[in-house]
Amino acid sequence: MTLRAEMKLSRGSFSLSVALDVPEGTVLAVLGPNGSGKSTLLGCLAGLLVPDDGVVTLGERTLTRSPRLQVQPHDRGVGLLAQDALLFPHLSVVDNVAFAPRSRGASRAESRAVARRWLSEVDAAGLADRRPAQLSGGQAQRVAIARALAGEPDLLLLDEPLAALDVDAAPAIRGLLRRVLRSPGNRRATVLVTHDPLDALALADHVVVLDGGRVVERGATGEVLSAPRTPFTARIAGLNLVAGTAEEQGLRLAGGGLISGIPSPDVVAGEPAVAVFAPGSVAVYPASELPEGSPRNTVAAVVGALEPHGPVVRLRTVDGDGWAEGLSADLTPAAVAELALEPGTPIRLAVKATAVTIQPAFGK
Amino acid sequence: MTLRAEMKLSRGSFSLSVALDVPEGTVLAVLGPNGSGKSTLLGCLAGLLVPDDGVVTLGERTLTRSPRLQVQPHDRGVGLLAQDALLFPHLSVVDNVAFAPRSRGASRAESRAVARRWLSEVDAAGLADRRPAQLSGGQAQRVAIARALAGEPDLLLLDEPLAALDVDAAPAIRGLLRRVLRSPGNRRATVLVTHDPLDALALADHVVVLDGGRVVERGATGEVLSAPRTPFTARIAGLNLVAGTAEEQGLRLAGGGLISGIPSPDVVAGEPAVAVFAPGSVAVYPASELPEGSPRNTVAAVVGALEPHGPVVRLRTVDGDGWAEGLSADLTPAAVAELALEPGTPIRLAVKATAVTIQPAFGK
Amino acid sequence: MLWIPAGLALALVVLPVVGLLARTDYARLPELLTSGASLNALRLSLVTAVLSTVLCVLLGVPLAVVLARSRSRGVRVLRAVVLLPLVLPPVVGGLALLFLLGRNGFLGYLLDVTAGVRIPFTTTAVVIAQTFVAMPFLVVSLEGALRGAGDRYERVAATLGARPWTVFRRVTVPLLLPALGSGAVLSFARALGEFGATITFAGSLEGVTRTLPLEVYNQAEADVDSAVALALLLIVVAVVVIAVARPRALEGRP
Amino acid sequence: MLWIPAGLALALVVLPVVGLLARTDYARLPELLTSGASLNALRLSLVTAVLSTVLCVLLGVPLAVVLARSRSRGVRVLRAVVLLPLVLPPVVGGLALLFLLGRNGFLGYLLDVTAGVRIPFTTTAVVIAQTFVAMPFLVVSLEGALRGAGDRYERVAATLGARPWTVFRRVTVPLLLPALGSGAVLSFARALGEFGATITFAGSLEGVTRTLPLEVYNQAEADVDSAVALALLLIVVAVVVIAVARPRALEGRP
Amino acid sequence: GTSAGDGTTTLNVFAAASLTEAFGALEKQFEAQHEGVDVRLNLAGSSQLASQINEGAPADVFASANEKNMDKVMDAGGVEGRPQTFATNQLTIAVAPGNPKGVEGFADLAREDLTVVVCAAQVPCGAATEEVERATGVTLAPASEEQDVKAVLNKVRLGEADAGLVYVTDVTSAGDKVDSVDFPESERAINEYPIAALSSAGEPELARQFRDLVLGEVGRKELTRVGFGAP
Ligand SMILES: Nc1ncnc2c1ncn2[C@@H]1O[C@H](COP(=O)(O)OP(=O)(O)OP(=O)(O)O)[C@@H](O)[C@H]1O
Ligand SMILES: Nc1ncnc2c1ncn2[C@@H]1O[C@H](COP(=O)(O)OP(=O)(O)OP(=O)(O)O)[C@@H](O)[C@H]1O
Ligand SMILES: [Mg+2]
Ligand SMILES: [Mg+2]
Repeated sequence: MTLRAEMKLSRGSFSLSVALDVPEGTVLAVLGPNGSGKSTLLGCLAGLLVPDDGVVTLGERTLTRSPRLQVQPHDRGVGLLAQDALLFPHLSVVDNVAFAPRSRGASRAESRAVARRWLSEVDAAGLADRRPAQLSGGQAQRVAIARALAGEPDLLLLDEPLAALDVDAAPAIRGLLRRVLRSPGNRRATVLVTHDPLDALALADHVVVLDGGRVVERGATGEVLSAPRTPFTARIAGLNLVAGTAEEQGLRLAGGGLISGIPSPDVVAGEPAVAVFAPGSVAVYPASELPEGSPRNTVAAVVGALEPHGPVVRLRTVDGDGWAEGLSADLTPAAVAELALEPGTPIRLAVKATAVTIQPAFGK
Repeated sequence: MTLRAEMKLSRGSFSLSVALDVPEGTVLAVLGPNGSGKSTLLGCLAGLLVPDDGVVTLGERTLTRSPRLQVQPHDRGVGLLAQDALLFPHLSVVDNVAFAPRSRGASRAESRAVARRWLSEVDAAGLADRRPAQLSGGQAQRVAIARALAGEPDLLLLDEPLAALDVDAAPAIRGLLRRVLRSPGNRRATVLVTHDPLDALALADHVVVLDGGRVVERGATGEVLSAPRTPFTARIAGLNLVAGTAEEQGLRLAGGGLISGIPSPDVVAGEPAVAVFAPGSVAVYPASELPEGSPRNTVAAVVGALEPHGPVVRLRTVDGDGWAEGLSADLTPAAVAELALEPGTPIRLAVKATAVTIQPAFGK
Repeated sequence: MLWIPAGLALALVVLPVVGLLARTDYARLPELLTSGASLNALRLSLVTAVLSTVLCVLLGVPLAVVLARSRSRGVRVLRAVVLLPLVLPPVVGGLALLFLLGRNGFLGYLLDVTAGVRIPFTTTAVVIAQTFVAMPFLVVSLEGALRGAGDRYERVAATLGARPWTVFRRVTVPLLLPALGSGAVLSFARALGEFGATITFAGSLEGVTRTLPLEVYNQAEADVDSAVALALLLIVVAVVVIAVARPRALEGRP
Repeated sequence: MLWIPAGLALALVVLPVVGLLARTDYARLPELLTSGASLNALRLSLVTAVLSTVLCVLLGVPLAVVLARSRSRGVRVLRAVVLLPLVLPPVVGGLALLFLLGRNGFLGYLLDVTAGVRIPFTTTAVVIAQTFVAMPFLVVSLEGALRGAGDRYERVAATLGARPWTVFRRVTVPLLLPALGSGAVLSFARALGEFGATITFAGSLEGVTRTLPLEVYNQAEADVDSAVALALLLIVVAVVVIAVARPRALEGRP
Repeated sequence: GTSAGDGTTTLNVFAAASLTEAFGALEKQFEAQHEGVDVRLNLAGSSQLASQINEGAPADVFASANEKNMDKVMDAGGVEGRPQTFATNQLTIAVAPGNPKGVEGFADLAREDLTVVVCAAQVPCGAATEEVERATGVTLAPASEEQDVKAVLNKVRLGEADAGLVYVTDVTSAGDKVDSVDFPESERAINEYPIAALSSAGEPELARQFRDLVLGEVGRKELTRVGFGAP
């Protein structure tokens, strides 16, 4: 179901004014600093907040058309994972998760079965019979995720789903979300609020960046994260992304080259994928040098632009051998001086394979 | 005030059994996976949970000596930042923060003044007159931090203080905590629960790692994070740390050498500091090659050990020019094969300055 | 600090009862307990009080929820209206019921003519009178608790697709249990002790409408001591019913 | 769905009152309102009901907190004890007070001998009788709300160094305001409508102990219609006091 | 009775609720005759008043609606001298105005088509009713046995009952809202109202004077006016 929303809302001195589109089967990531209106946006979509003005449609249905029409939350087919877990304190964990299927008419046994399936997906099967008061923070968060997913909503709203999770749980849940949100038959629209660009990269087709209640940047995930146009996005993202096809040890480029890297667990060889690496991990050499060391990825390029970027200088490349086009590399000013870099200088880039991750890409 | 605790507690099927020491003026970081007992530990120290058995002393005072003595929470001089912000919904933000000073006897005006100071420290001065219900998740978290600090407790307990904060707020609050916890006159003991090794590195003198309610690893922060002995710690940490003295552009080593790096904002030139970089950012070259490129830090070393580590091989060095001793470098198996590396092979390491951060070190 | 006023409050409540116990003529208790009139009254009291408590809960809980959760202006007025039976002197309350359901009353006339049903002087009338006076206690106490608790869990339930009735049944009521327990106890106690409205609306006939408080009054006319003894019976019954039969669930989470 | 039982409940409460209004002899109201006896009774009722509500709040809130937060076994019994005045027929309650505080009562004798104070048949006695019957309403309704709300904020306050008294004053009570409002309304209403215990313990002396319900009773001896009219006065006063004077704060957060 | 600081003396008269109207008038007359005396009427059920007096209430005069409650006070030693009867009351049948159901006499009350209410046996009017039943051999099947006579009257007034056994005084005070059907057998159960000054009286002299006013010519006139019979 395609989500289309255009709305305005004032809360005290804060005002939200956004328009967005989430095509059927895709995920929109919402980034933005604290207090920029991300949760408020989700509240409006869920029907918990009533926009002062605006139209929200999901598929063929109009959910909100201010001021006359406001479909109630329970009638919207949404699932909201709010920023607080807010598990029902009087229900056991399994009944918390079974709540949505049960509300949608499943029998008690059916919905419990569904709930147990989701609980084992989030690795919380062992907690099924506990009360929420007996869970740790991260355990409660996992149960809340299961609860939001178990309803199989048409519109899924996730507010920082990976907060409070440990280093092992976070990638596991990210993988689960990827499986769920990107499964072939999936027709739902998803809006995902996150502070972590890796989540956006792993899960979202598109990104919008909010600031002060307004959209300051939007576009396909890769584009926004690799070429941020606002300082905020640049601080959280600014990654190098190179598209190609996944292979055992890295990424096969359209032109035939290979970028070595560490594949993330859910990459499938032969599928479209993307190599991700930070500008700070790109080493620059004079074009003549050909160091033969551990960095598996070396490529010739030409300096495009050099811009100061906090304490470092960010170099952007222009053309080069296939994948060197438009990459960023962070260097210290001393290195720039020593290598006598300036726009037009031919250079060679080196990136260690262990600094590159290969993520599945969303072909569109 | 030195904290000494040794306690056992059972909660359902979970049981906690820890012993720890936090000397006056120092910070202990507690790491561990979800459900490992970190919050339970803080609850026992705060007096909210009663250990089945154990002794807790703070300075000269005994806080708990099971089963007879159990000092009430309000009498312990603790300040607890719990995992949920739990701001008092009926008080304005400034009165929430003023709550602890007011409870300790300050006048209304005094405690409000204290509260406003702390609010501006966490960059929430503009929110002073709001109700908690009018805050975003990150704003509430910042206010909760201010509230916990404003009481100037003898024992400060922080449960994931940087959760829910955006990329700009997190380092700012981390800096604030560093200023507060590491100020020269500070005599309090602090226990900090976190999932982020950078927090531990930036703030803590010592680290304990919990798993299943038991301490599985403990020691000085640098040692634990650079040479983790458990898989969990290795997954979250496994950093290279080199100690020295901070300089404008990097770290001056005792032997005279310089490691270039990006100083974190609160490093003071001339003070003890530490250079931090991930094994994945260390490039390895044959000892003979001397590539002259952007990587500012190159050093000769000898391969010590090579161990598979998930998809990569972790190389550990033995001796070398000063700082190359005991570093880790992650390489792909292909690179290891190509460079014909084996224990004893002389090599040269290169680390880009932009992949190195210089953090203040805690001299003890 | 809290113990001082709490102790005073407790003393105010307990000491008079202790005084009563001290003055009771215990020799008379067995005789009273075995008299047919007392037992009839006791049975009738229990049955009607339980029935009206059930009615109060069934009708009052939804009303409390509607009052607490609605945001419209009119609700403020409704809330005051619900309080009316509280301040009505019970006898006047009984009159009001007669005006409505009596033979000449608006609804009573209708019922009599259409269905041949007459309510006054029946046990049904007792239940109605008790429900009328007891309902506000349930509604008002629940409403206070509902507002204090807020509606965050109800909102969560709505986003999970639960319609209002499901939310009410599976979230509102379970979370309200401790307050509901208190409210039910209040209305049970009020129904059990109800006197003025019952005698005015339902009359006083042994086995049909003469509940224990009415019997106590009757006894008091003849002999204060035996009335006191009978009142003690009422107290014992109430305490047993409330303290023992109150389901553990209503005690709230541990 | 909720509207059906809620509407029924409302009808049960409102219709009889409407019946009453329909049958009232309005011509008599002005005369009643200007009669000295009614005005005296009204004034006395308001003063005593407000005083006993204040007493209930001051003593009852701490008791409710102690009952709700304590984990000891004995509390279960105490909780049942607090309910006693609820089920005591008011007249017996009045007798109990008389047995305790009368000239021949245990405490009354002590007070008379040591301080020369005699309580029965004074306005003080009215306040005591009203407080005795109204207190349980406050305590029980608050206790339910307190358990429902849990003690998380109180625990947070303790970790911020607040001693129990501070926690009570600055956290427990403010969070309890909506329930406290309801509880206070309940006890005010109960005190305002109190009849049996007052007439037994304090007597019915014009200007001293004859409150409005007692005056209604007196009027009813002479003429039911004027009693009904007087009861309406009581209702109007109660609704005005409760709906208008109830501070906005007690309404709970918006 | 107590002497207040402003020179007025208070005389506390405890009187049965059924005397409200008559004693209200007598209070005014007494106050008019005695400068600086404030008569305060404590009006409640006779049994309540008796309990209060026995528990030490500051009463000067007690006027009871039956002898039993006066006896309770006397047994406790509260009465000064002997109580004296100052009024009598007897039963009558209250019916709706115009007597639509055609009630003719006591025996009619057993008719099946009538809803009849009476007083409970424990209260004076109920005791009187029982006595009449015994005397006439007629057994009533009342719909309700009310706690006091006003309740019986109200049931008839509101049309809830077709007939009720009440006192003559009640019908008098109800004016034209009910009619009464007298029956000769009521002579068998005459209710007597005793009055006494109390030994605990703070103003024994005034108490005696009030008692005498009730027993005297003035009292007789007021009591007759509201329907009481002579002793
Ligand atoms: N009820 C309210 N009344 C007034 N202002 C509010 C209210 N709720 C939220 N706000 C303000 O609206 C803004 C947006 O809040 P929102 O919760 O949407 O932020 P967010 O982007 O989710 O932030 P975070 O990352 O901290 O969760 C904030 O500045 C907040 O202070
Ligand atoms: N009241 C309780 N009864 C039983 N078990 C409990 C209770 N509270 C917590 N536990 C269990 O105790 C263990 C430790 O919980 P704790 O909250 O201390 O974990 P944590 O280390 O803080 O985890 P997280 O990182 O998720 O916050 C968990 O397994 C949890 O399920
Ligand atoms: Mg948010
Ligand atoms: Mg925790």
